[in-house]
Amino acid sequence: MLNNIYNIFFIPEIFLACSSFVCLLFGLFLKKNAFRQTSNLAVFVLLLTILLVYYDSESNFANYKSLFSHSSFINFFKILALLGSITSIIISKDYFLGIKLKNFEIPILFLFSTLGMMLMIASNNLMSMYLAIELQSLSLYVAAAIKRDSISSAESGVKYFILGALSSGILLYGFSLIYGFTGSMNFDDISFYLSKYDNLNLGLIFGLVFVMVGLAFKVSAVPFHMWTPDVYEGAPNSITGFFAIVPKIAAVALIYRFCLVPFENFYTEWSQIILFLSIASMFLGAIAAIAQSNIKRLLAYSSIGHIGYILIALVAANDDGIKAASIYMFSYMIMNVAIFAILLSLKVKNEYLINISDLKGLSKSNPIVSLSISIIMLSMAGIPPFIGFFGKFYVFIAAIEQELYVLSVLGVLASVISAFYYLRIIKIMYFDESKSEVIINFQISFQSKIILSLSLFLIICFIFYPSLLINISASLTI
Amino acid sequence: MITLEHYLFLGAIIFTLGVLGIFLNKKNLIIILMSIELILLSVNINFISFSAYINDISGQIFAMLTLTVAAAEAAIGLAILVVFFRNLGSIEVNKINQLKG
Amino acid sequence: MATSIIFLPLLGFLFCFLLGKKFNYKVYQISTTSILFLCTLFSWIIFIQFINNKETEIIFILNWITSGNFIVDWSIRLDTLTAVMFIVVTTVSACVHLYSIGYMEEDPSKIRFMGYLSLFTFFMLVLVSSNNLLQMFFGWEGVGLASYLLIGFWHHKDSANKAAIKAFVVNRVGDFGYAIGIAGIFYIFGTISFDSIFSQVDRFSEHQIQFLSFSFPTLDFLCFLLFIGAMGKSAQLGLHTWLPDAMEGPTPVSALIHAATMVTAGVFLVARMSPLYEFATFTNLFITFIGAATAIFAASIALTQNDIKRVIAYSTCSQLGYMFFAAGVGAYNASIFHLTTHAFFKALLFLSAGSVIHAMHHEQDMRKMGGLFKKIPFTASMMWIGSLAIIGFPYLSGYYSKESILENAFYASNGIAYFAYLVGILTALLTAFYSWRLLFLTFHGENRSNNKTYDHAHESPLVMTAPLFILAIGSIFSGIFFADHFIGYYKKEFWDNAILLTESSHKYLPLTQSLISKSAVAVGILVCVLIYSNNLNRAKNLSYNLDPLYSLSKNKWYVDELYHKVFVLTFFKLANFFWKRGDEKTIDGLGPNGVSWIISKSSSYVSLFQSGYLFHYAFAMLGGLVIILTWFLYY
Amino acid sequence: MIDWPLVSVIIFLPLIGALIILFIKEDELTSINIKWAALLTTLGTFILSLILWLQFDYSNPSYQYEEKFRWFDDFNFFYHVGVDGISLFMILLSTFLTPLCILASWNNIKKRVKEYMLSFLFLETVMIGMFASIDILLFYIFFEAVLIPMYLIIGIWGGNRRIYASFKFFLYTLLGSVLMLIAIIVMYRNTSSMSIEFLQGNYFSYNTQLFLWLAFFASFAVKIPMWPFHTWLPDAHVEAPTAGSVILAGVLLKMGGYGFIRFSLGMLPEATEFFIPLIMTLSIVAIVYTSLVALAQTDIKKLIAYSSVAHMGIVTIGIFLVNQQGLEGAMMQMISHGLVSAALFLCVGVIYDRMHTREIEFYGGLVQRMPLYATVFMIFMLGSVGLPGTSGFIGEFLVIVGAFKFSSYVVIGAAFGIILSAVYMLYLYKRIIFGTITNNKLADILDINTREKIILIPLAISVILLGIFPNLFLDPMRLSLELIITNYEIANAK
Amino acid sequence: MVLYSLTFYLFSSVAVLSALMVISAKNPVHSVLFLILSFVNASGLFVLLGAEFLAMILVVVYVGAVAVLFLFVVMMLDINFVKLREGFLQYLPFGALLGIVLVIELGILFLTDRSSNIYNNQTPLQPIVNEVENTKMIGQILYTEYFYLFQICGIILLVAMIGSITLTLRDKGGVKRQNIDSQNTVDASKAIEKKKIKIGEGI
Repeated sequence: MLNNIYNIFFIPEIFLACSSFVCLLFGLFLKKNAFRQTSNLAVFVLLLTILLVYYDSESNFANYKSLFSHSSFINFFKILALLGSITSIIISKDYFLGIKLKNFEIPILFLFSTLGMMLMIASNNLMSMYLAIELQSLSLYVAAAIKRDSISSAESGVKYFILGALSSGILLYGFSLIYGFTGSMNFDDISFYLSKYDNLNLGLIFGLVFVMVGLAFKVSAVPFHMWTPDVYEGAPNSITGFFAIVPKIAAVALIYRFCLVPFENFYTEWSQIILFLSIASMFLGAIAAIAQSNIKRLLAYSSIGHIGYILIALVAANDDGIKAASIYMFSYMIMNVAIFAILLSLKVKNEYLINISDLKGLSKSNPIVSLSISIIMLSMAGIPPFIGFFGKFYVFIAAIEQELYVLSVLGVLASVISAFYYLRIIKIMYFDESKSEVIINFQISFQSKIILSLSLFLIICFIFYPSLLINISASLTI
Repeated sequence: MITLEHYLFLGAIIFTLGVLGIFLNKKNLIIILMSIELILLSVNINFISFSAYINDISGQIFAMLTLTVAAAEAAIGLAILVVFFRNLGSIEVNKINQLKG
Repeated sequence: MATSIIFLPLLGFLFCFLLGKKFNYKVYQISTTSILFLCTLFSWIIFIQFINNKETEIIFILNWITSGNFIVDWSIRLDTLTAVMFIVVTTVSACVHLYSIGYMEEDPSKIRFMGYLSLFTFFMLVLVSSNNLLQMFFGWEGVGLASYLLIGFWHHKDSANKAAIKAFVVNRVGDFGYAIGIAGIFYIFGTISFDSIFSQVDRFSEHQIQFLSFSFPTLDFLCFLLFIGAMGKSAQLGLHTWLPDAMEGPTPVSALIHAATMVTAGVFLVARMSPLYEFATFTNLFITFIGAATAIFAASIALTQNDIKRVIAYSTCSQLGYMFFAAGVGAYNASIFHLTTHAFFKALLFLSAGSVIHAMHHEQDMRKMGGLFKKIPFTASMMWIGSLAIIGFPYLSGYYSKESILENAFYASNGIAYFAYLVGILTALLTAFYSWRLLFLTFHGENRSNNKTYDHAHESPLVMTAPLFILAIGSIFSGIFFADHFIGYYKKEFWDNAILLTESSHKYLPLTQSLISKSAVAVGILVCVLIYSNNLNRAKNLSYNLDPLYSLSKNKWYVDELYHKVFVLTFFKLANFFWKRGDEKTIDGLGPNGVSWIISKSSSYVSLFQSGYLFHYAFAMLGGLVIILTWFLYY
Repeated sequence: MIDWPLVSVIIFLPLIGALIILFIKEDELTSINIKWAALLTTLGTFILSLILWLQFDYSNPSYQYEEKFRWFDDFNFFYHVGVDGISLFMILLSTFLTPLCILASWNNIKKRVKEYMLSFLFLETVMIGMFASIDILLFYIFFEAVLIPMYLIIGIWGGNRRIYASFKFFLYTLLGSVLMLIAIIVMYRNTSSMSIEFLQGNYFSYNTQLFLWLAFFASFAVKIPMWPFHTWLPDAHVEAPTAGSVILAGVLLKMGGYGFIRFSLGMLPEATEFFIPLIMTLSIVAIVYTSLVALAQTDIKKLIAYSSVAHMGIVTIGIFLVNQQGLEGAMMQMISHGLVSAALFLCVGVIYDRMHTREIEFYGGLVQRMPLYATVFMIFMLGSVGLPGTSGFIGEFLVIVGAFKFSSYVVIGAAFGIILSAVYMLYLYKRIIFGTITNNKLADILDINTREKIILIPLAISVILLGIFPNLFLDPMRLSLELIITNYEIANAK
Repeated sequence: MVLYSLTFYLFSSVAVLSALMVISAKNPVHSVLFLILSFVNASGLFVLLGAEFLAMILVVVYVGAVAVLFLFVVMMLDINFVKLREGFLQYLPFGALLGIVLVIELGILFLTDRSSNIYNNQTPLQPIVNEVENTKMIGQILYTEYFYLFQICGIILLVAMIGSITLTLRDKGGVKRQNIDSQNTVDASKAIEKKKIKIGEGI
């Protein structure tokens, strides 16, 4: 492609940024149905962005490349994040309308946050990384607190914000150390600088630790996970859905890239941290979820657990690991989309469903829904033949390729523990006899229905034609 | 003779104070926000001293960006705080525990 | 013909079993009985062929199991031993079938009963005609099953069910040995069909086998294992407890299974494996000892029992002891001979007893009988014939066989044989005593039953008396007719290779010994007459004066109680212990339940950790940071 | 040979049936259409699997009817199915028992018939698929997928403590099998192959073998189950509905034995050699211990469940004897146990349907009212006891014969089980069937009806058939087992 | 040199002390003021390091805008300050321990020999006098090399703005706003409507 000035708008991020402004103005000047229209436009914009990412050719405008990198891995995760964004906007639309939260700013915030995520995934420089993270987080902080008249929403906003700010402070401190001890901000330069040394000096190790802690917060790895359950619980369900689906994708991509690009040669150092985070996340995610009665908290812990597995693949740090991470993230996204599509449409006594025990009797009144939930749960638990199994499977392949036997064994043990609470949900739906006839409404818009059936289809039928995804993910380079 | 280490150590102390401010504070959310500012300040000190030491301007750029972001963060933080205050009528950190378990 | 002998009863059984309710019950009774008589006819034809020195014949039917070199066929081995057993089994069985028609007249499940009898006969025939150990085991367990079914035939009676289980389980204990024995034989010989085993015996006479970290002479060891099986089936001392209890079954069953046929399977086994046993020096001593001990032990109990069937049951036990010590000293032919004669007279005794019981409306206690001779003279005379046969009254069948056993014991080189001989004589004395006691109590003296029963006592119908008659003929004449072939002049030609014959020529007891043995019987009779001839007071006084001994005998030496305490109770206690303590407390408690308890506890603990307070969260984050930093600092 | 993909058809036919059922409208009262659809599908599957047997080439020790497609592009994972002598009868067992299960649930499943039938059809697919797969990952997928329908069957249609039991079942077996997953991946890493055939010829280093062996052991020992991993079994059996127990006992337990033969013996011979003493010890403990525990039970199903553990102890002994008699005995014992214990559970189901209790105390004297039932029950009881002439005998005896070569202690242990099995089974039979009816509620209990006859009589016939013509079953499996033994011996001779 | 050191120590000690006061002052207003003090001192340090532009921005933007915003909010929210002070000491031991450990560890990093390989020569840190002054240098690089970052900063600020407005702006229903467009396009005929009113009734 020629370096035509107009081509700059075909850079997905730039396109997205500009379109976000358009959306903002569009929403601002709409009188009626501002929320719905803006959402639709946002979806449209994001779809276009996906196309742009997909057909992306390398373009190098004005130092763009020194800040943002470009690779198949990045594109894959970008598309994943965009898909997640699109689906979560679609599935949450009705919910927002249902709870009368009709600020058109919400899709705009989602757009900006998605933009931040795309930048995060692509960032190739400490500065761009930091700014991208902040762009993403700030939008999310606002989103968490968006239900202004709800205490829990505000509380989740406060918690998310303060802990998030703390974490970015820590992250930033780490950046400063890395910058100071390597003298550069660019990943490639850092990598080049470090390639001269056999082992890291203490300053860099400290920097690495600080950065890792900051990133661990973003992916909500134990012990930096504590915001996750609270924020998931407090935020409106649809926002929680977005939280669960999208930011993790970007954060995971980022932590992968950060470990594997600048610190590629210092595997021993960061792998220790990741190992610790991974084990702690898997087990805490599995154990803590057992005591939950709120389904959003449960999903929060479940996502913490999932992060543990993804980090296993990072510890493996080989091509298989990257493949595993992309497959796992894909399955994770699909499963979360599916489960939130359902949760955002389920009403018990005219309240959106929150307590797990309210699922009681669902299998009688809505057999298809409960079947879907069961399938998603089994998939999350990693029971074949559903997609969740393959995510875990590839992770363990990667781990064993690296001879991480103990870690793998711990991983499967944790998966057994976590299977317990997934099963508990199935149990509540199917095994528990509901005493009184509780009316559970399942109202779902046509679009969400399509999303839901598509994701269920992927969960179930992945096994029949896995090569599509697997070939893509196998070809990813970081 | 003042060397880089002095600045860095200063940064470290302010960083620690900021961090302490976050979790020693039981009552006032605003102090926490200010602690965050302190953390960012310490980072800036680090950046600028490194920048001066290795004679590389990008550190200062980073510090500037950080400042910007810090401002944005402060704005959003305060907005959230206000929302919270409106709901609860208080900004006591102690009272923020509806969500737990 | 041999095939049809075996399978006809099975056909009879299947006819009853599958088409059980299609026809009138008489159809089944008649068909099964006539099938059995047909079998009997065939058996006698075959037997006569063997008397005329027919060659051993093996009829192959079907390959049963092939697993590696473990190859077992369904086949029939037709030799003298089989032929002898055929006549014993079919004759007694036919009689019992016929008898049952009358005896079970009032029972609602006649068809089932006939079916079981036929089934039993089938299994017994399979047992005796098998050409390998496993098929024999099939028959062996099959008769056990039939016995189980028939003992528990009156399944509404709890005691019957208990007895049935006891019989089966005790037999299983024996089979435990038998099964291991078969496995051992296969291990050593690489085959379990008789001819191939016997042809290799010589090679292993010095061979040693390792078992449970001990070294044993191979053949001794294997024979010992097989003998454990035989002990169980033939109710030898230690595993005898089931036999008396088995009398809970209907009397024809006792006659057929627990007197004439099944219980002798052990003897048959030893005889069948005689080429092997010949090399098992130690085991032979053991067999002799056990046989002798059982003989006297059972006889001692029979002295004091009051149940008419139990007396006969113990008597059976005791007679089986005779057979075993005969086998132990190597006189397999004598043993089989006694088996044959015993089958006749013991079946006769049982059926007569059944007839008595039938007459007395299912009263079995001899104390409530007496003076029945007048009422049922035919039965009583049959009983007399049987009793005389068993005590060895000259020229009746028992005389020949028992005498020959004693002779063999006397002349045997076996170290323990002399002991056995003495015991044999003593037992003969006791046998005489209890047999006569039975006769006195039942048929003579004054009537002790209530008058109504007594008045109604009547002679049994023809279907019951005819078998008695047939068996009585057997009891009287089988000795005279067969002695030459079994133990006498023609035995070499007769037995051919069916069993091992050790002694070269027949020897009679020295005159003094002969007199001693005969006088022992006489003494027994005399004592009995003294005690029981007039009334029972003398007996009562005597029992009072000899109390410890009397109680010991009356209570069967407390073996049942001992077993109950040592095995049954222990097992149940252990079972409960394993279940409650082991499974529920330990395995579940520490395993799945324990782990899930820990996890759920830690889950709530972790929830507690998630306090909701910001400063806690921040503290945790910082803590994590500092821990990681510290780790790297000191790493 | 047949040139259409017979095995795949057999595997997926039930699934297709399930899809059809999915679209049959559930009739509130009887759901008769659904039941018939399920029954016909399973019967069709059974008939097809009989073709499998009839066309089976006895002289070929390796897999037949092979189908192989590349599945995953990035690693050597194939859809690779086929049947050899070992899996043939496992498949037959599955296809044979499933229609019976459907029939057995004809009337007693009243709620959610549709889901029930779906579960069973799915279960059948998965079971067959597991036994037919030649690819180790495919095996694993099916192996784990079994948990799903079984979990539902126990949990939805089970007894009072069904939730405890279903969780215990699921998590316990999952715990075992995830370790197997690790082992599978390690194998793949070392060989770049997932073909069972290939892996059986491959020799891993000794230490690797030990670890792999332990991982597989964790999975199969739980599944089979071996002492002390057996405690899920009584719970699951007791709480499952009749048909669930039937499948559980009839087929699922065999998965463990099958796995031991295929993986432990076939792929890890040296480690197997090392661990044989452990297996033997556990098996003997299992036999004696669980037999005794069975004796103390007050619940009929629990008793049978414990007896299953004991019988499976014989199976493990047989397998790890690694000789012709032992292995064939173990296979026979598995088939026999599949029939006998399934039948026993069906028998329990018959009276449970009528009285809704499984307490032994409650019953007694059933023979007075249910003579036919008593007879059939008797046959199965004898099969369980291992009476010669029934299927149970062949397996047990072959194992004892095989064990004599190995160790006398094992022989004693195995044979001891034979005594004890007689004790507890007869004791059970006596308490339920014999005696007089003391419980008034039993006064007008009905004997088995035609449907129940249709279920039980084929089982009875096959139990006896197996006892009298075991070669019918031994012949096809012989060469396949020989192959495994040969490989094992070659490996250990090195 | 000495002066440099002295200035450094002055600025840094005040910065540290005021930072301490920020987190420990009883009155949030004092906290804000101390924060400002701290920032001002830090900006002094920046000057010492030769980063004049940043020093200025820090004072102008931070003190001028952010800190004042804080102050504004503190004042706006009517909070019982004394009560808010309670419980500070409760977790102090743990917190102090953690803080001390952190400082010590960072101290080890910065003050011991093993720490680095980039500054084994103890060169004094002084402003470097360049041909291009600091502000210009920043400007040169910021709008070229880091142009995108600059834009992202803008977006971040936009987001912050949107966020703050969304969260805090209360759109009270019923507030009438002037709509010039509609006023201008109003049709005279529609502006006035005649109605006949019956007697004794309202409209």
